[in-house]
Amino acid sequence: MIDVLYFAWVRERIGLPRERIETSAATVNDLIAELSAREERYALAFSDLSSLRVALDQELADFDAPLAGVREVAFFPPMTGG
Amino acid sequence: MIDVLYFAWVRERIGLPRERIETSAATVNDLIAELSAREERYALAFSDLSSLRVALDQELADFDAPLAGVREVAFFPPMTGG
Amino acid sequence: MRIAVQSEAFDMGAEANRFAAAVQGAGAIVTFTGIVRDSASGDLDVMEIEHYPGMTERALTTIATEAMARWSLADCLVIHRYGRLRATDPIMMVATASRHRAAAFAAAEFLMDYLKSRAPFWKKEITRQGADWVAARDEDEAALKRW
Amino acid sequence: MRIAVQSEAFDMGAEANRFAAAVQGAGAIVTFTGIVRDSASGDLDVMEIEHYPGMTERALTTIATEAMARWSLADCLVIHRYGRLRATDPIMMVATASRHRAAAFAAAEFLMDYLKSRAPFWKKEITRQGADWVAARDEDEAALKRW
Repeated sequence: MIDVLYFAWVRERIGLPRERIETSAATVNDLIAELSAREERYALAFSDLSSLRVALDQELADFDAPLAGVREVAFFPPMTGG
Repeated sequence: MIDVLYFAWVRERIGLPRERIETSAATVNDLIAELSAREERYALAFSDLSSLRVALDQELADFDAPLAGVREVAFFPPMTGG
Repeated sequence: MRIAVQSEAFDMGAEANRFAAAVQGAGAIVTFTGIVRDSASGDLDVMEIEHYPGMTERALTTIATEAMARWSLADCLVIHRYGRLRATDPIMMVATASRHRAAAFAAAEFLMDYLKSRAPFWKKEITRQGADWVAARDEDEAALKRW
Repeated sequence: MRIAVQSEAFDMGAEANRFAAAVQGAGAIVTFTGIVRDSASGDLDVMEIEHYPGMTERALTTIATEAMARWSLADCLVIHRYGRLRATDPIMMVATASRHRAAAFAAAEFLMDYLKSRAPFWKKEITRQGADWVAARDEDEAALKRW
Protein backbone atom coordinates (compact mmCIF):
# COMPACT_ATOMS: atom_id res chain seq x y z
CA MET A 1 0.00 0.00 0.00
CA ILE A 2 1.26 3.38 -0.97
CA ASP A 3 -0.13 6.92 -0.54
CA VAL A 4 -0.26 8.84 -3.81
CA LEU A 5 -0.69 12.63 -3.59
CA TYR A 6 -1.53 15.09 -6.36
CA PHE A 7 -1.05 18.85 -6.32
CA ALA A 8 -2.03 21.89 -8.42
CA TRP A 9 -3.32 21.03 -11.91
CA VAL A 10 -2.40 17.36 -11.48
CA ARG A 11 -4.84 17.24 -8.58
CA GLU A 12 -7.46 19.04 -10.63
CA ARG A 13 -7.10 16.73 -13.65
CA ILE A 14 -7.19 13.56 -11.62
CA GLY A 15 -9.94 14.95 -9.47
CA LEU A 16 -8.69 14.07 -6.03
CA PRO A 17 -5.87 15.23 -3.72
CA ARG A 18 -4.71 11.78 -2.55
CA GLU A 19 -5.49 8.09 -2.67
CA ARG A 20 -4.17 4.88 -1.20
CA ILE A 21 -3.08 2.36 -3.83
CA GLU A 22 -2.26 -1.33 -3.75
CA THR A 23 0.54 -1.68 -6.27
CA SER A 24 3.54 -3.82 -7.10
CA ALA A 25 5.09 -1.16 -9.36
CA ALA A 26 8.87 -1.29 -9.07
CA THR A 27 9.57 2.30 -10.13
CA VAL A 28 7.79 5.61 -10.46
CA ASN A 29 7.54 5.03 -14.21
CA ASP A 30 5.83 1.68 -13.57
CA LEU A 31 3.36 3.33 -11.21
CA ILE A 32 2.59 6.02 -13.81
CA ALA A 33 1.96 3.33 -16.46
CA GLU A 34 -0.32 1.47 -14.08
CA LEU A 35 -2.34 4.59 -13.20
CA SER A 36 -2.52 5.78 -16.82
CA ALA A 37 -3.97 2.41 -17.87
CA ARG A 38 -6.75 2.80 -15.33
CA GLU A 39 -8.66 5.77 -16.60
CA GLU A 40 -8.46 8.59 -19.12
CA ARG A 41 -8.05 11.31 -16.48
CA TYR A 42 -4.84 9.67 -15.24
CA ALA A 43 -3.54 9.19 -18.79
CA LEU A 44 -4.22 12.89 -19.40
CA ALA A 45 -2.51 14.04 -16.20
CA PHE A 46 0.58 11.94 -16.96
CA SER A 47 0.72 12.57 -20.72
CA ASP A 48 3.71 14.95 -20.57
CA LEU A 49 6.27 13.94 -17.97
CA SER A 50 8.50 16.93 -18.77
CA SER A 51 5.85 19.12 -17.12
CA LEU A 52 5.68 16.91 -14.01
CA ARG A 53 7.78 16.45 -10.91
CA VAL A 54 7.71 13.58 -8.44
CA ALA A 55 8.62 13.37 -4.76
CA LEU A 56 9.17 10.13 -2.84
CA ASP A 57 8.58 10.44 0.89
CA GLN A 58 8.73 14.23 0.48
CA GLU A 59 12.06 14.36 -1.38
CA LEU A 60 12.29 15.20 -5.09
CA ALA A 61 13.14 12.10 -7.15
CA ASP A 62 13.56 10.90 -10.73
CA PHE A 63 10.90 8.99 -12.63
CA ASP A 64 13.11 5.89 -12.77
CA ALA A 65 13.56 5.84 -8.99
CA PRO A 66 12.61 2.56 -7.28
CA LEU A 67 9.53 2.48 -5.05
CA ALA A 68 10.78 -0.18 -2.65
CA GLY A 69 10.16 1.01 0.92
CA VAL A 70 8.47 4.23 -0.21
CA ARG A 71 5.29 5.16 1.67
CA GLU A 72 4.31 8.42 -0.03
CA VAL A 73 4.53 9.38 -3.71
CA ALA A 74 3.53 12.87 -4.84
CA PHE A 75 3.01 14.17 -8.37
CA PHE A 76 2.91 17.89 -9.19
CA PRO A 77 3.95 20.51 -11.76
CA PRO A 78 7.22 22.50 -11.45
CA MET A 79 7.09 24.66 -8.34
CA THR A 80 6.15 28.33 -8.56
CA GLY A 81 6.61 29.66 -5.03
CA GLY A 82 8.51 32.74 -3.94
CA MET B 1 40.33 82.25 -4.13
CA ILE B 2 39.47 78.64 -3.57
CA ASP B 3 37.82 76.80 -0.67
CA VAL B 4 39.85 73.83 0.53
CA LEU B 5 38.07 71.25 2.71
CA TYR B 6 39.58 68.45 4.77
CA PHE B 7 37.79 65.39 6.15
CA ALA B 8 38.48 62.52 8.57
CA TRP B 9 42.17 62.09 9.47
CA VAL B 10 43.23 64.66 6.88
CA ARG B 11 41.20 67.22 8.82
CA GLU B 12 42.71 66.04 12.09
CA ARG B 13 46.32 66.21 10.82
CA ILE B 14 45.94 69.62 9.26
CA GLY B 15 43.98 70.81 12.24
CA LEU B 16 41.09 72.55 10.52
CA PRO B 17 38.04 71.54 8.49
CA ARG B 18 38.30 74.20 5.78
CA GLU B 19 40.19 77.27 4.70
CA ARG B 20 40.08 79.82 1.91
CA ILE B 21 43.28 80.00 -0.11
CA GLU B 22 44.68 82.46 -2.59
CA THR B 23 46.51 80.28 -5.09
CA SER B 24 47.60 80.18 -8.69
CA ALA B 25 48.13 76.41 -8.67
CA ALA B 26 47.21 74.96 -12.07
CA THR B 27 46.44 71.41 -10.91
CA VAL B 28 45.59 69.54 -7.73
CA ASN B 29 49.19 68.30 -7.60
CA ASP B 30 50.43 71.90 -7.74
CA LEU B 31 48.09 72.85 -4.89
CA ILE B 32 49.35 69.93 -2.81
CA ALA B 33 52.96 70.99 -3.42
CA GLU B 34 52.13 74.55 -2.42
CA LEU B 35 50.36 73.49 0.79
CA SER B 36 53.05 70.93 1.71
CA ALA B 37 55.72 73.64 1.39
CA ARG B 38 53.84 75.81 3.90
CA GLU B 39 54.00 73.80 7.08
CA GLU B 40 54.97 70.40 8.39
CA ARG B 41 51.36 69.39 9.20
CA TYR B 42 50.40 69.78 5.52
CA ALA B 43 53.45 67.87 4.33
CA LEU B 44 52.49 65.08 6.73
CA ALA B 45 48.86 64.97 5.63
CA PHE B 46 49.87 64.83 1.95
CA SER B 47 52.87 62.50 2.34
CA ASP B 48 51.13 59.45 0.84
CA LEU B 49 48.80 60.33 -2.01
CA SER B 50 47.77 56.69 -2.49
CA SER B 51 45.85 56.99 0.81
CA LEU B 52 44.13 60.21 -0.26
CA ARG B 53 41.22 61.11 -2.51
CA VAL B 54 40.33 64.49 -3.94
CA ALA B 55 37.02 66.01 -5.03
CA LEU B 56 36.65 69.14 -7.17
CA ASP B 57 33.35 70.94 -6.69
CA GLN B 58 32.01 67.80 -5.00
CA GLU B 59 32.96 65.33 -7.75
CA LEU B 60 35.81 62.82 -7.34
CA ALA B 61 38.80 63.81 -9.47
CA ASP B 62 42.41 62.83 -10.23
CA PHE B 63 45.42 64.55 -8.73
CA ASP B 64 46.50 65.86 -12.12
CA ALA B 65 43.11 67.50 -12.75
CA PRO B 66 43.24 71.25 -13.57
CA LEU B 67 41.90 73.73 -11.02
CA ALA B 68 40.71 76.34 -13.54
CA GLY B 69 37.19 77.39 -12.60
CA VAL B 70 37.09 75.18 -9.51
CA ARG B 71 35.63 76.78 -6.39
CA GLU B 72 35.87 73.93 -3.86
CA VAL B 73 38.63 71.34 -3.42
CA ALA B 74 38.26 68.59 -0.81
CA PHE B 75 40.88 66.16 0.46
CA PHE B 76 39.99 63.01 2.36
CA PRO B 77 40.89 59.34 2.84
CA PRO B 78 39.13 56.52 0.92
CA MET B 79 35.47 56.41 1.90
CA THR B 80 34.23 53.93 4.50
CA GLY B 81 30.47 54.38 4.56
CA GLY B 82 27.83 51.70 4.32
CA MET C 1 17.03 30.05 11.96
CA ARG C 2 13.26 30.23 11.64
CA ILE C 3 11.00 28.70 8.98
CA ALA C 4 7.32 29.66 8.94
CA VAL C 5 4.74 28.28 6.51
CA GLN C 6 1.48 30.02 7.27
CA SER C 7 -1.82 31.18 5.83
CA GLU C 8 -1.86 34.31 8.03
CA ALA C 9 -0.61 37.64 6.69
CA PHE C 10 2.69 38.87 8.08
CA ASP C 11 4.12 42.35 8.62
CA MET C 12 7.33 42.55 6.65
CA GLY C 13 8.73 45.50 8.62
CA ALA C 14 7.88 43.97 12.00
CA GLU C 15 9.44 40.65 10.94
CA ALA C 16 12.57 42.44 9.72
CA ASN C 17 12.89 44.33 13.01
CA ARG C 18 12.32 41.20 15.09
CA PHE C 19 14.94 39.35 13.04
CA ALA C 20 17.46 42.20 13.41
CA ALA C 21 16.86 42.52 17.15
CA ALA C 22 17.67 38.85 17.77
CA VAL C 23 20.87 38.78 15.73
CA GLN C 24 24.29 38.89 17.43
CA GLY C 25 27.40 40.41 15.88
CA ALA C 26 26.06 40.94 12.36
CA GLY C 27 26.98 44.00 10.32
CA ALA C 28 24.71 43.23 7.37
CA ILE C 29 21.06 42.28 7.06
CA VAL C 30 19.39 41.54 3.73
CA THR C 31 15.68 40.97 3.29
CA PHE C 32 13.76 39.89 0.23
CA THR C 33 9.99 40.22 0.10
CA GLY C 34 7.82 38.77 -2.66
CA ILE C 35 4.62 40.69 -3.36
CA VAL C 36 1.52 39.55 -5.25
CA ARG C 37 1.56 41.42 -8.57
CA ASP C 38 -1.63 42.09 -10.43
CA SER C 39 -2.33 39.88 -13.49
CA ALA C 40 -1.15 41.04 -16.93
CA SER C 41 -4.63 42.34 -17.66
CA GLY C 42 -4.86 44.11 -14.29
CA ASP C 43 -7.86 42.23 -12.96
CA LEU C 44 -6.42 39.81 -10.43
CA ASP C 45 -9.10 38.82 -7.97
CA VAL C 46 -7.25 36.24 -5.91
CA MET C 47 -3.81 34.61 -5.95
CA GLU C 48 -4.25 31.13 -4.50
CA ILE C 49 -1.16 29.39 -3.19
CA GLU C 50 -1.20 25.63 -2.71
CA HIS C 51 1.58 23.78 -0.97
CA TYR C 52 2.57 20.28 0.17
CA PRO C 53 2.37 20.28 3.97
CA GLY C 54 5.28 18.37 5.43
CA MET C 55 7.47 18.47 2.34
CA THR C 56 7.34 22.28 2.30
CA GLU C 57 8.84 22.61 5.79
CA ARG C 58 11.44 19.93 5.02
CA ALA C 59 12.52 21.56 1.78
CA LEU C 60 12.76 25.03 3.34
CA THR C 61 14.69 23.70 6.33
CA THR C 62 17.16 21.91 4.06
CA ILE C 63 17.72 25.03 1.95
CA ALA C 64 18.07 27.34 4.98
CA THR C 65 20.43 24.94 6.76
CA GLU C 66 22.66 24.85 3.70
CA ALA C 67 22.67 28.66 3.45
CA MET C 68 23.57 29.01 7.16
CA ALA C 69 26.57 26.70 6.76
CA ARG C 70 27.76 27.85 3.36
CA TRP C 71 27.88 31.57 4.24
CA SER C 72 28.44 31.27 8.03
CA LEU C 73 25.32 33.30 8.58
CA ALA C 74 24.54 34.79 11.98
CA ASP C 75 20.90 33.91 11.30
CA CYS C 76 18.31 33.41 8.60
CA LEU C 77 14.53 33.54 8.30
CA VAL C 78 12.05 32.19 5.76
CA ILE C 79 8.31 32.98 5.85
CA HIS C 80 5.98 31.76 3.10
CA ARG C 81 2.21 32.10 2.97
CA TYR C 82 -0.30 29.77 1.38
CA GLY C 83 -4.03 30.18 0.75
CA ARG C 84 -5.84 33.13 -0.78
CA LEU C 85 -3.92 36.37 -1.32
CA ARG C 86 -4.70 39.63 -3.13
CA ALA C 87 -2.63 42.02 -5.24
CA THR C 88 0.02 43.88 -3.18
CA ASP C 89 -0.10 41.30 -0.34
CA PRO C 90 3.34 40.04 0.71
CA ILE C 91 3.63 36.35 -0.28
CA MET C 92 6.88 35.51 1.40
CA MET C 93 10.12 36.89 2.76
CA VAL C 94 13.61 35.76 3.54
CA ALA C 95 16.13 37.53 5.76
CA THR C 96 19.83 36.83 6.21
CA ALA C 97 22.38 38.27 8.63
CA SER C 98 26.15 38.09 8.38
CA ARG C 99 29.32 40.01 9.30
CA HIS C 100 29.83 41.54 5.88
CA ARG C 101 27.38 42.28 3.08
CA ALA C 102 28.58 39.87 0.39
CA ALA C 103 27.55 36.79 2.40
CA ALA C 104 24.13 38.20 3.35
CA PHE C 105 23.36 39.07 -0.29
CA ALA C 106 24.60 35.77 -1.71
CA ALA C 107 22.74 33.71 0.89
CA ALA C 108 19.47 35.61 0.31
CA GLU C 109 19.71 35.04 -3.44
CA PHE C 110 20.55 31.38 -2.91
CA LEU C 111 17.53 30.97 -0.60
CA MET C 112 15.25 32.60 -3.16
CA ASP C 113 16.59 30.59 -6.10
CA TYR C 114 16.14 27.28 -4.28
CA LEU C 115 12.84 28.22 -2.71
CA LYS C 116 11.44 29.15 -6.16
CA SER C 117 12.26 25.85 -7.82
CA ARG C 118 12.59 23.37 -4.97
CA ALA C 119 9.98 24.22 -2.36
CA PRO C 120 6.55 22.75 -3.19
CA PHE C 121 4.37 25.83 -3.69
CA TRP C 122 2.09 26.44 -6.67
CA LYS C 123 0.41 29.72 -7.56
CA LYS C 124 -2.94 30.07 -9.27
CA GLU C 125 -4.21 33.40 -10.57
CA ILE C 126 -7.95 33.90 -10.39
CA THR C 127 -9.24 36.75 -12.56
CA ARG C 128 -12.57 37.62 -14.16
CA GLN C 129 -11.41 35.53 -17.15
CA GLY C 130 -11.00 32.43 -15.03
CA ALA C 131 -8.31 30.58 -13.10
CA ASP C 132 -4.79 29.84 -14.34
CA TRP C 133 -1.88 28.04 -12.75
CA VAL C 134 1.21 30.22 -12.97
CA ALA C 135 3.82 28.56 -15.21
CA ALA C 136 7.34 27.97 -13.93
CA ARG C 137 9.91 30.21 -15.63
CA ASP C 138 12.88 28.55 -17.35
CA GLU C 139 15.16 31.26 -15.96
CA ASP C 140 14.21 30.26 -12.40
CA GLU C 141 15.41 26.70 -13.00
CA ALA C 142 18.51 28.05 -14.78
CA ALA C 143 19.30 30.30 -11.78
CA LEU C 144 20.13 27.21 -9.69
CA LYS C 145 23.18 26.47 -11.84
CA ARG C 146 25.15 29.37 -10.38
CA TRP C 147 25.38 27.88 -6.89
CA MET D 1 13.40 57.58 -5.25
CA ARG D 2 14.34 58.96 -1.83
CA ILE D 3 17.77 59.86 -0.47
CA ALA D 4 18.07 60.72 3.22
CA VAL D 5 21.30 61.75 4.95
CA GLN D 6 20.48 62.24 8.60
CA SER D 7 21.86 62.14 12.13
CA GLU D 8 18.56 60.83 13.57
CA ALA D 9 18.03 57.12 14.13
CA PHE D 10 15.64 55.37 11.75
CA ASP D 11 13.37 52.35 12.15
CA MET D 12 14.40 49.83 9.51
CA GLY D 13 11.09 47.93 9.60
CA ALA D 14 8.98 51.06 9.44
CA GLU D 15 11.07 52.41 6.55
CA ALA D 16 10.77 49.08 4.70
CA ASN D 17 6.98 49.08 5.16
CA ARG D 18 6.65 52.70 4.07
CA PHE D 19 8.76 51.97 0.99
CA ALA D 20 6.70 48.87 0.11
CA ALA D 21 3.39 50.68 0.61
CA ALA D 22 4.32 53.41 -1.88
CA VAL D 23 5.52 51.06 -4.63
CA GLN D 24 3.33 50.28 -7.65
CA GLY D 25 3.46 47.03 -9.57
CA ALA D 26 6.55 45.54 -7.96
CA GLY D 27 6.81 41.82 -7.22
CA ALA D 28 10.16 41.99 -5.45
CA ILE D 29 11.55 44.18 -2.67
CA VAL D 30 15.12 43.87 -1.40
CA THR D 31 16.46 45.74 1.61
CA PHE D 32 19.97 45.96 2.93
CA THR D 33 20.67 47.32 6.40
CA GLY D 34 24.14 48.05 7.74
CA ILE D 35 24.52 47.67 11.49
CA VAL D 36 27.27 49.01 13.78
CA ARG D 37 29.33 45.98 14.81
CA ASP D 38 31.29 46.01 18.02
CA SER D 39 35.08 46.54 17.72
CA ALA D 40 37.36 43.50 17.40
CA SER D 41 38.10 43.72 21.13
CA GLY D 42 34.41 44.10 22.02
CA ASP D 43 34.65 47.47 23.67
CA LEU D 44 33.22 49.87 21.11
CA ASP D 45 32.02 52.98 22.87
CA VAL D 46 30.96 55.10 19.89
CA MET D 47 31.08 54.81 16.11
CA GLU D 48 31.43 58.33 14.75
CA ILE D 49 30.45 58.91 11.15
CA GLU D 50 31.68 62.02 9.37
CA HIS D 51 30.44 63.03 5.94
CA TYR D 52 30.79 65.80 3.35
CA PRO D 53 27.50 67.70 3.32
CA GLY D 54 26.50 68.54 -0.20
CA MET D 55 28.76 66.03 -1.94
CA THR D 56 27.14 63.16 0.01
CA GLU D 57 23.64 63.91 -1.32
CA ARG D 58 25.01 64.45 -4.85
CA ALA D 59 26.94 61.17 -4.84
CA LEU D 60 24.00 59.17 -3.47
CA THR D 61 21.59 60.76 -5.95
CA THR D 62 23.91 59.94 -8.85
CA ILE D 63 24.27 56.32 -7.73
CA ALA D 64 20.54 55.84 -7.10
CA THR D 65 19.57 57.48 -10.40
CA GLU D 66 21.89 55.11 -12.24
CA ALA D 67 20.42 52.08 -10.41
CA MET D 68 16.84 53.18 -11.22
CA ALA D 69 17.63 53.42 -14.94
CA ARG D 70 19.89 50.40 -15.26
CA TRP D 71 17.46 47.96 -13.62
CA SER D 72 14.18 49.73 -14.48
CA LEU D 73 13.38 49.85 -10.78
CA ALA D 74 9.89 50.67 -9.57
CA ASP D 75 11.56 52.63 -6.74
CA CYS D 76 14.64 52.87 -4.58
CA LEU D 77 15.56 54.30 -1.19
CA VAL D 78 18.86 55.20 0.47
CA ILE D 79 19.13 56.29 4.11
CA HIS D 80 22.52 56.95 5.71
CA ARG D 81 23.20 58.29 9.17
CA TYR D 82 26.10 60.41 10.36
CA GLY D 83 27.16 61.45 13.84
CA ARG D 84 27.58 59.29 16.92
CA LEU D 85 26.26 55.71 16.82
CA ARG D 86 26.54 52.72 19.16
CA ALA D 87 26.96 48.98 18.59
CA THR D 88 23.82 47.38 17.06
CA ASP D 89 22.49 50.75 15.78
CA PRO D 90 21.47 50.69 12.11
CA ILE D 91 23.91 52.89 10.14
CA MET D 92 22.19 52.88 6.79
CA MET D 93 19.79 51.03 4.57
CA VAL D 94 18.94 50.73 0.91
CA ALA D 95 15.73 49.33 -0.56
CA THR D 96 14.94 48.45 -4.16
CA ALA D 97 11.70 47.38 -5.83
CA SER D 98 11.27 45.74 -9.22
CA ARG D 99 9.02 43.34 -11.13
CA HIS D 100 11.26 40.31 -10.66
CA ARG D 101 13.82 39.49 -8.02
CA ALA D 102 17.04 39.51 -10.09
CA ALA D 103 16.83 43.26 -10.75
CA ALA D 104 16.03 44.14 -7.13
CA PHE D 105 18.99 42.09 -5.85
CA ALA D 106 21.46 43.38 -8.45
CA ALA D 107 20.42 47.00 -7.92
CA ALA D 108 20.73 46.71 -4.13
CA GLU D 109 24.22 45.24 -4.42
CA PHE D 110 25.22 47.91 -6.94
CA LEU D 111 23.93 50.66 -4.61
CA MET D 112 25.90 49.19 -1.71
CA ASP D 113 29.11 48.74 -3.67
CA TYR D 114 29.06 52.32 -4.97
CA LEU D 115 27.89 53.81 -1.70
CA LYS D 116 30.77 52.07 0.15
CA SER D 117 33.52 53.44 -2.05
CA ARG D 118 32.06 56.56 -3.70
CA ALA D 119 29.87 58.29 -1.12
CA PRO D 120 31.90 60.54 1.21
CA PHE D 121 31.40 58.93 4.62
CA TRP D 122 34.17 58.04 7.06
CA LYS D 123 33.84 55.90 10.15
CA LYS D 124 35.82 56.30 13.36
CA GLU D 125 35.73 53.70 16.12
CA ILE D 126 36.07 55.05 19.63
CA THR D 127 36.98 52.43 22.22
CA ARG D 128 38.61 52.48 25.65
CA GLN D 129 41.93 52.13 23.77
CA GLY D 130 41.37 55.31 21.81
CA ALA D 131 39.98 56.46 18.48
CA ASP D 132 40.71 54.87 15.11
CA TRP D 133 39.55 55.72 11.61
CA VAL D 134 38.22 52.57 9.96
CA ALA D 135 40.42 51.62 7.00
CA ALA D 136 38.89 51.08 3.57
CA ARG D 137 38.90 47.44 2.48
CA ASP D 138 40.58 46.55 -0.81
CA GLU D 139 37.73 44.17 -1.60
CA ASP D 140 35.23 47.04 -1.43
CA GLU D 141 37.10 48.92 -4.14
CA ALA D 142 37.48 45.67 -6.12
CA ALA D 143 33.71 45.03 -5.90
CA LEU D 144 33.07 48.02 -8.20
CA LYS D 145 34.71 46.20 -11.11
CA ARG D 146 31.79 43.84 -11.53
CA TRP D 147 29.33 46.52 -12.60
